[in-house]
Amino acid sequence: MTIKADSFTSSELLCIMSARALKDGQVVFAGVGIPLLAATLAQRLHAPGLTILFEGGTIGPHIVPGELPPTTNEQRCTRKANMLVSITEVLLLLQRGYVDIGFMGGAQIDKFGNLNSSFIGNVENPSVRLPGTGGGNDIASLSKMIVAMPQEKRRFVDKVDFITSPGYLNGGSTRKDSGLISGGMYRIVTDLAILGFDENGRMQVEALHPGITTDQVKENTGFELKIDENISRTDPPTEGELSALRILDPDKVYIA
Amino acid sequence: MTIKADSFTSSELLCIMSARALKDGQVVFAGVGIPLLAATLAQRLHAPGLTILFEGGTIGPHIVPGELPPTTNEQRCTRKANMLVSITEVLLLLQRGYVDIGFMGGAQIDKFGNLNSSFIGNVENPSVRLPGTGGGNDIASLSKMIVAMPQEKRRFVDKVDFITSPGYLNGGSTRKDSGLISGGMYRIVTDLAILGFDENGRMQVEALHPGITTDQVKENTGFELKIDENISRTDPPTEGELSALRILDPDKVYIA
Amino acid sequence: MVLDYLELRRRTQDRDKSLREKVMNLEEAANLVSDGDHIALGGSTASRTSFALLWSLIRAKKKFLTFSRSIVSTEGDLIFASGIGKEIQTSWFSQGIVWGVSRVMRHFTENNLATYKEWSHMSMGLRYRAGAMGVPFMPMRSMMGSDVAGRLENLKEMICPFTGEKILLVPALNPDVALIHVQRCDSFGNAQLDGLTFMDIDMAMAANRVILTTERIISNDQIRRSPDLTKIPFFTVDGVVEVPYGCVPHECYGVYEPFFPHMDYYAELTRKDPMKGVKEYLDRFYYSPKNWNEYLALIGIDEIFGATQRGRSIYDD
Amino acid sequence: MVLDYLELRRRTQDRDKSLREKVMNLEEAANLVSDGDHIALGGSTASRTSFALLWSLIRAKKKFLTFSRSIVSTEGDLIFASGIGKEIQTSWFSQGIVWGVSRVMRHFTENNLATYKEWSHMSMGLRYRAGAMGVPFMPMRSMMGSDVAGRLENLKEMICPFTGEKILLVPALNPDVALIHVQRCDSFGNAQLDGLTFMDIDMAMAANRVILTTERIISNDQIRRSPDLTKIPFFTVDGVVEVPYGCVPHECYGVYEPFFPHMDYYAELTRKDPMKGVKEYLDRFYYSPKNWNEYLALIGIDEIFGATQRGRSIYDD
Repeated sequence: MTIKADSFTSSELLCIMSARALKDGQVVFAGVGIPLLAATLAQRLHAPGLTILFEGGTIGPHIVPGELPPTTNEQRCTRKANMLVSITEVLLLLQRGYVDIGFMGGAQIDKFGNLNSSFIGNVENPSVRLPGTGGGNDIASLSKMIVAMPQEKRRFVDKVDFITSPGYLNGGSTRKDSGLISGGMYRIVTDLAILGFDENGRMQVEALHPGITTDQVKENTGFELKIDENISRTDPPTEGELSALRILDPDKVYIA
Repeated sequence: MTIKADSFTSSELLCIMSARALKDGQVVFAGVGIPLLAATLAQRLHAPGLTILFEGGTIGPHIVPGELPPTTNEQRCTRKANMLVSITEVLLLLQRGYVDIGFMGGAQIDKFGNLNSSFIGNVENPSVRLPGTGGGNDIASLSKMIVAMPQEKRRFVDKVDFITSPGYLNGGSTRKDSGLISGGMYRIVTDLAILGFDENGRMQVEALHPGITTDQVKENTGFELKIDENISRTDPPTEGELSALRILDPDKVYIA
Repeated sequence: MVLDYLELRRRTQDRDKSLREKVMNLEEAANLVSDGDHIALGGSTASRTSFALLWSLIRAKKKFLTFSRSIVSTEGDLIFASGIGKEIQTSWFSQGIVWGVSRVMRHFTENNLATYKEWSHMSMGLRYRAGAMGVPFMPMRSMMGSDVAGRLENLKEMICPFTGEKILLVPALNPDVALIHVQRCDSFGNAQLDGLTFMDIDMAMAANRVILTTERIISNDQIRRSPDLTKIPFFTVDGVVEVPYGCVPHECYGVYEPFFPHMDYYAELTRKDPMKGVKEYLDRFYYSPKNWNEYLALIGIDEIFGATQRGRSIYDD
Repeated sequence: MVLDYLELRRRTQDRDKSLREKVMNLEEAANLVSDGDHIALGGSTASRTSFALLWSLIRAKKKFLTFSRSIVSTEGDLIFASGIGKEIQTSWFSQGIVWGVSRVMRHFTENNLATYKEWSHMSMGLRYRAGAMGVPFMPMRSMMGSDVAGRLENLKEMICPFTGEKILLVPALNPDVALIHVQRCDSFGNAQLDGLTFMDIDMAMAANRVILTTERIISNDQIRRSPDLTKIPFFTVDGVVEVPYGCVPHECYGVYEPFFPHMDYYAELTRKDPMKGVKEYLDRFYYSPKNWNEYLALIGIDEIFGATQRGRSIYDD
């Protein structure tokens, strides 16, 4: 049976919907937070053969429920791993082409899928200095990307204040022309919908989550968003997904 | 007491004379054969703190007497080593500048200290195809060099058939101009003399071994060699040096 | 600024690379650092941070230091707040995602009181690697087209002569000093590292001086019995300091996990009034303790036992 | 020839990188190699040569293979003499200095029957490394001005945009297949290597297919208990063959030393009439044995015990 949409948090919805986007046998480079949790969830559910990479240098671990690492650089990330390498080596796997999916969260995104996690406002005199790119820039430059983030007007803007992690830049061929000839944004998973990109690298809606209206999506987006009339809908989270997720994060470190 | 010059082989003389050229506390990159043996001898005598590097990836080993490795890529090279790294990493130590002395043997050398271990005769149609450079080219390109080899007319030629490991190329600034701005030939140790190089990178005699005449040196050199009138002389091998050497190579693998 | 090759060689040539004793205390180690040095910090975020040495640099009132690291956590707040450094080059800067954005980092950067130069994570690693290899740059394929690259003055693009592809060249980084904490090393500086090595190996090879803090000093005989476990060679090392719990409140792989309650306390302390909070923190934990053990005692035995129990558990699987 | 980046990515993308069983026998492993492939051989000179696989490639009568390796020993003679390959790229080629110059190598190269392309040792390593890193070249500072560089068509010089220094760029090498022998790996291909690793790690990361021969297959649980000992990750590996004594007559670090009497025998056999000698050797040791164990039996139990005793002794210190 499926359960009511008010019986899970939007973070739980984000985790479950993005976990579904991962396929068994893939190599996924997962950032800290929702991506780490969602990749681990996929591993517990439909993708037991999923190989997770963490920026700290971990290849193929099994995260222990209730012991979620606060960063991707701690020993908790390495539990039952197949191999540990240096940070540079694990990032080079992206460049060498061994990574099927790059998976990260986002603070601010624009219509071409560019991500900003560096500055809010003017760069020289910002209203907020954010932590920065970490591996985000490298992951987004070199791999097929899934981004999980809540959909809000202030986060989904026409143009980001600063391109920390490249999407399709100014659209069209601008990404390729800049030298980024591989990878690119594939899916943006939000608490409202699954978003994709058209041939010009412009964001569009692929599917709406249960009970979400097209208006809700538009209201929470800072730019015009293409939505097909008969847009498809995602299946609601199942009890199995929710219980598996809550076992992984009993302290609600990431799914609060 | 010192002993008669006929009581040791020319290989033993080569080992002892080149071992003396190594100083305690240095990092020496030693090739297989005489260099490996001479560096180990220096370690046993006046340079206990000598750090030996082998091309196979060994840092700071203690070779076991009577177990001399036939190449620098075997476990015998790693006995009591401080660290093992990849071949590429150990060669990169030369480029990074951690090596004080590069030390190798030679098949053919010319008046500018260029070494040939690739072709005898015409390159396209050689009379002999030799094994090649190994790390020789990298060592000679990047470090201050000591070469140990027997002095014979056919080995000491005006111009080598092929520059496998660069000395001063055509002399003067030609080495620097080619892009090799560091390192260079320092000493050539033979069974007759210790040779060095003048400011133009041309070979000259620094000292003669006991009982060797300037004519003997000239007769065994294929080009004109500067020899000072009152040239200094090396001290003959001591019993201590010879016995230490023979303990290291009882089967005469390298000192036959 | 890339060191010209002959200068890099000269600095390396001048070092005493002999196999020699290098054991010293924290104060002596701090004296190996000069005002104005570029210091690379080993570890990443809350792992294997050489906190004991940073602590002694802050107590020694060093000045005009530049720091670089893979990812910077609370140590960055303390570098800025203590005044020992005004520039940090890294890829990410805050205590950790679960604690939100560092208010102290924000105060210094948003008011232009200090500089946080942002590089992509891989580009930081490749800068150390180029330095470790003795080449002036490394080629790479990320960062192009982004504003991260646009804001850095010291990058070059080239067309690959082999493939005709656009390639980005990042400049070599040869730090004056690298501060690295390890689980074990001998008195000469041969170091064994367990678990995640981060960028420490390249950092050690690239730096012109290396200071190791270590949980334990083991014999050179033990090192020579398994030379394939040595990750940092003695001749790159200038100082060895035995400091158990030298990364507190951060993690040392297999020995102790991060001191989470203390990190929560720090985050809370600096949330409302960052500058007042961080000053209070420095006074209490950096300036008043007589020595490192007193610092540990202030953090408390409960936290030490808790973090240690969690730390060792990695080997229980 | 440097692979263009999109082609390199496509080949890697097409591979099955899932965690799966890959255990097979020598014949099946040989089928993973196609005529015309570029094959990189792990190990160096007389150490960790993947002889069992080479043996099966020769018995399978492969054709038009190109080989590359750090340093090539007798396996190079057998590659040329068996006719499976006509080009070898390496830095040094002969059985070993104590056995003199290989007469077989001389016969093939001096008569232009086969090609030995000579690269400096470091340049071979950096070519594999560039391939492993997914960049089209590596910068380096040696080889310039020498005839070794002069004879290679695929090198580029550049002026460093950071320092103005002359730098040599060597082209990336991404072999079609890498053949690597290890002491231990699991059935997925996670490999642990003891002692000297030579260029094997970069080779495995650079290659588009990797075939491991191993002294022992261990459980994945054992791998996961000490992941920091894994040197080659499973997703680079396409085949795992358990072959005890798979490097004979060469060395496998810590397990057996080179089979010196056999190597003396080979040198003597090929001294007077190289072609007659090497043909006799191939007939006797490569074409007549029913299987690898029969090959080992031909070499003899005395040699096996002797080499094993010497091999293990490394751990007696």
